[in-house]
Amino acid sequence: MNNRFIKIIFAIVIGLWSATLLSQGEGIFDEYRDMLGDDNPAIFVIFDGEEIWYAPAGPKSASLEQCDLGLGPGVVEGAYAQLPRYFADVDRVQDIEARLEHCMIQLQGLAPDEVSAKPYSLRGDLGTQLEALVAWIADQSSGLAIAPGQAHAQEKSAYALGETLFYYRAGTHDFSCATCHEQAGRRIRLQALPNLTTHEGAAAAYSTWPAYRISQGIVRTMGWRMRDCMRQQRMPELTMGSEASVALQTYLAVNGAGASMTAPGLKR
Amino acid sequence: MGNLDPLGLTRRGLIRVSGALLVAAALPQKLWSAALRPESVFQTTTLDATFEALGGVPTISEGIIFSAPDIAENGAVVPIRIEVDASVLPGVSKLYVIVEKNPNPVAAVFQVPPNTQPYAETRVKVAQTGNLYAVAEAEGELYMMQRETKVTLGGCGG
Amino acid sequence: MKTITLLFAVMFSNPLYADEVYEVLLDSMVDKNFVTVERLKQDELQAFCSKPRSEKVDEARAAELREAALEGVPSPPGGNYLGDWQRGEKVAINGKGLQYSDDPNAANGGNCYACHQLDPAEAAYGTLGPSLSGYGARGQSAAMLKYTWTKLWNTHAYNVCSHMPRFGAADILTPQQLQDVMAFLFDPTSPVNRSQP
Amino acid sequence: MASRIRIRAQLKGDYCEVKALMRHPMETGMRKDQTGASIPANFIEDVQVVHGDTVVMQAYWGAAVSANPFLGVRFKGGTQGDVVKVIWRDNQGATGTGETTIR
Repeated sequence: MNNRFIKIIFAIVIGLWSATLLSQGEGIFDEYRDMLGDDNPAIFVIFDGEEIWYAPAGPKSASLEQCDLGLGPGVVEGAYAQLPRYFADVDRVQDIEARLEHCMIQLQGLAPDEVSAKPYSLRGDLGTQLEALVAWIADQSSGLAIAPGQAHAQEKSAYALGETLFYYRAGTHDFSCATCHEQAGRRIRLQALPNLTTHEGAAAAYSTWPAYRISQGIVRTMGWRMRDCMRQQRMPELTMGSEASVALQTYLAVNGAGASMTAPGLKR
Repeated sequence: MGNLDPLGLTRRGLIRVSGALLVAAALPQKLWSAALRPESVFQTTTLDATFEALGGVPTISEGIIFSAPDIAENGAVVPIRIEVDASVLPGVSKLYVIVEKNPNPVAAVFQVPPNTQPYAETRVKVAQTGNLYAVAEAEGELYMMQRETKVTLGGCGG
Repeated sequence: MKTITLLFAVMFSNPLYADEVYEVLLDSMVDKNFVTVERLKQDELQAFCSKPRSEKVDEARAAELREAALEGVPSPPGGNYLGDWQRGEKVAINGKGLQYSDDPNAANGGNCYACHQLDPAEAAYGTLGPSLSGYGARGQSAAMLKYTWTKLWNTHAYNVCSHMPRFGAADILTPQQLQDVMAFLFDPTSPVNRSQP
Repeated sequence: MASRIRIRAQLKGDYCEVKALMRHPMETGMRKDQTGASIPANFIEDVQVVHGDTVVMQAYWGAAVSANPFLGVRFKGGTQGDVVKVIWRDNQGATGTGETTIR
């Protein structure tokens, strides 16, 4: 009798062990990531972003040096880590892209639809100016703790809205962000999915965007990440810097607050 | 195999090529290299045709330490590293990176001058799961090592 | 850009509140190709299930939704549950369909591999859903066929607020595609039912 | 235009290891852009690593080398402070150069 008993225990142990292995999708690509090493082509995009920041442009042929990213006009170091945050001059919570668009319109005199005409690179592009700017600005917060604004009432309501959006199920497939990002150790195919409702999961995700995507050869921003996830959820197109996009990013930033920014990262 | 010169040209081509090498030494590096790109090697579309263009089917050699990930997160960027143990396989003058199931299997050719280690590291596109080959040419003979890399459909599959 | 300043304590299932979220989404999204903002409007089930998995639901309401889902499930064309497993495998692998980046005229995929293990030899499978390897071992009793068909058609007929799409009820897959997926699961010769690699 | 090659050259034991990262799209010519128009082939065809005035590596590449390509090379005879250059030429005739000193 008891060797049958042992066989059962053995089967359970194997079951548990393989279950944990199966659910830890991350380990599968360790060898691949090690061989890639730390040579991240984002370095080139960071150089470009810096050049664009200082280059006069637009009808007013002004640079972006007077742009206030939240720490005062022209202060870039550490600014990304404290976004999204409330800006009194526009009476709204903004992410990096919404804020840069604002500066391009105010300081450089560019028309709103001109600035937002092509927010993200399309297949075959080498990267937009906004993506390069965000890459450099995020790099200027590398190593600093994520600390989004949460003092202002609108910052709190952005978080609350972001959390509700996170669970909002709609569209042909009834998906929400939570469908894929609410549990630990899960993956889609071999793509590990951070649990964004926890500090570790949100920190792992929020701290590594913007990121160079090896599959596209382009640095992609967190705003793009929100939009592309919505696309795969079978939702309509999420507008860059929109209230829903900013709220979702606020939800992630607050959940991940305290962790160090390590962007631009390197992603599939 | 012996009479085929390293660039896979005919014997007559060999004389013309070695002549070019002498002249080339005086040219600025850029022009010199353009003249000598082994175009035929990059045109082949099957593994057999590729080995033929190289000069024959290489023999397996343990001297070639060929590193490639068992599974690649994305086929667009697959890191590979070729390191030849000169004590086992001396006199390597050329290294090839071959991706069997790519439209054109030869991804890269490395001409290794005498004072340079028989070593090369780069990143290649792998169209689909399949074999990768590191081929080394030493004293007119061809050797190889093979690795299989699995390329998966990444992301949400859409 | 309307500013929502009234939101403080969040009540997930507060219908009034849900409308404001809908307004923000309408403000924040635009139609793209064949996908319109119409998709943002929640039906009763979506609104009811827009909550963390851990949050308990109003059982009575859940029972009503389960009943309604069950009632809506048609029997398969010609009464046969099983189609062609080779076609079913393609449906399981295909992750496209109904995204604004997809061709609206192409057949939709089921993307089953995104969340489930199926053919044990295929390493690129997801773990959001349970493994379905060896599903055929459950046998092809009328009850088992009906359960699986119903589960695929509208998972909420059994498990209200499951995160699997309503492949039949939401017109993602055609009845024929669903018969093929059923074959892929049940047919003994299907790779799903091969022994472990 | 910001520098298009990032090079690191480090002495390691009896050889110098050069790691170069080059900014280039490496288009195969088989891809289509968003509007469906095909993107013309544009890839680095040859790369040289030059130490002083000797070529320490001559590489010929096809379109299957990844975008923003990486090259790792090891050669003997380099000493600290020597100049190491990397030069590439692509199928459209564009060139890129970069240099560093051995650490």
